[in-house]
Amino acid sequence: MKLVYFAWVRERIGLDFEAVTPPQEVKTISALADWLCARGDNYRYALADRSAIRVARNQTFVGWDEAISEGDEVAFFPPVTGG
Amino acid sequence: MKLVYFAWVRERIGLDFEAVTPPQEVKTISALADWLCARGDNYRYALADRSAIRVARNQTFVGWDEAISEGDEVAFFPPVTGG
Amino acid sequence: MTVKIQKEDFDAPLEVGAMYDNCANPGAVVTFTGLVRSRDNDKELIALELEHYPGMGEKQLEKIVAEARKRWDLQDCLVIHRFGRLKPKEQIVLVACISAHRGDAFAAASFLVDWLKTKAPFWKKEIYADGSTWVQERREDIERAG
Amino acid sequence: MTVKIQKEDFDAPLEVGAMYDNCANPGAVVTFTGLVRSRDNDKELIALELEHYPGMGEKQLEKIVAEARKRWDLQDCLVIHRFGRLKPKEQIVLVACISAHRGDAFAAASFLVDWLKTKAPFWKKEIYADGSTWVQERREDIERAG
Repeated sequence: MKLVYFAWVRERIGLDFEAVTPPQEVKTISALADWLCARGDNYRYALADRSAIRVARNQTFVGWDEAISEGDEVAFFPPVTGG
Repeated sequence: MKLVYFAWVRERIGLDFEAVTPPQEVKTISALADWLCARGDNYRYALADRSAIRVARNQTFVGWDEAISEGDEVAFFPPVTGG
Repeated sequence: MTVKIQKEDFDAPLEVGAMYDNCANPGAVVTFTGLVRSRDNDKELIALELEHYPGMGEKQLEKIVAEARKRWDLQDCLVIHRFGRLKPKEQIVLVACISAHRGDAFAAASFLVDWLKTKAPFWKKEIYADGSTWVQERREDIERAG
Repeated sequence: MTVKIQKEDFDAPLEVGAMYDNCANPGAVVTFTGLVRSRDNDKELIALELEHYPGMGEKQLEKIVAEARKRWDLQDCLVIHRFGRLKPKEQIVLVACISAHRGDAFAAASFLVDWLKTKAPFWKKEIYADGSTWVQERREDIERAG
């Protein structure tokens, strides 16, 4: 599974992207975020306030309870400010 | 007094503009139009349906009951269709 | 704030580019260009003849622009309206509004175009192969301009 | 219908001019150009850094454009969004809509800009002499985009 990070989420985690293999019980994006937070302070710092984070699965906006599967690209980022 | 005509009002009257000296009792644009209609068929043809005509006094939109005076420029034209 | 009534065509990018220098902190530029449509019904238009009221045209455009400046926060705005004989796809009118934020620029540009349709002393005549007709005012335009 | 995400600047008149050929009967052209504002508060901005999500950016822009085409009668439309480091007064975004009538062109352009602000995966960082800050979403933008 490919994880990608943008803006201050990227800066706080310290990575642009990474490949991870979460355990089978991690079935949603919410569970994935919990699993990441357990891996280190940088993830906790970045993902602590979930109301401030938006998520996308395979380049489409989704909710935190979206189911994920192997081979997905999951993105974490702040609310967009383009235009 | 200078009278100016535009679009089909101009075409029906057959003049772009003209100088007139209406009698003193012609005190409003409405009375001026009546006076013009008495002058010939072309004016009656042009000004018959007043709901289809707009008027301006000294280059400002006004109503039919607007008072007029010597030296005014009075314009008769159809509703505008610019833009 | 510029208002022009002219027979010649205009160069929209050049005109809009010239406005930038007047703007301290531009953030949003909205432009509207009105073109001669080749047909509104089954008949092919040969040309549009645009008649205007010289003098009153400029006055009305300036009034409209002053009203827009009162209602919205604009750094600059421009209205150019052509007259004379215009062929399909030729430019008739250009409205451009520059403001800090998009809301003001969109609202002002849209207002200016609506007002042009109902308050600017211009008249359009459509020329077809088999004759010509004066364009009639559209009820929709009157309601839109309020 | 064209969507571009690019680092390079764009030539708005050239881009809009190229759209005319796609239009059978154009009557109204509305463009929006978004520029980098030099200041929103008392501090002078040095630059804006625009980060984007490659791949998802294009997808979202295409979705937004498809939605606009469904809602309004458009003959062509264009969205260009830049990324990278941009200085004050530089162009960030161009939206252009061509339709027969002004109502469709204005509504669609305004809708596209509103949606860009809330649905396109771009993030702005403001660079000042004494540091930098990520721009926060504006509640107003979210409400506007509905």
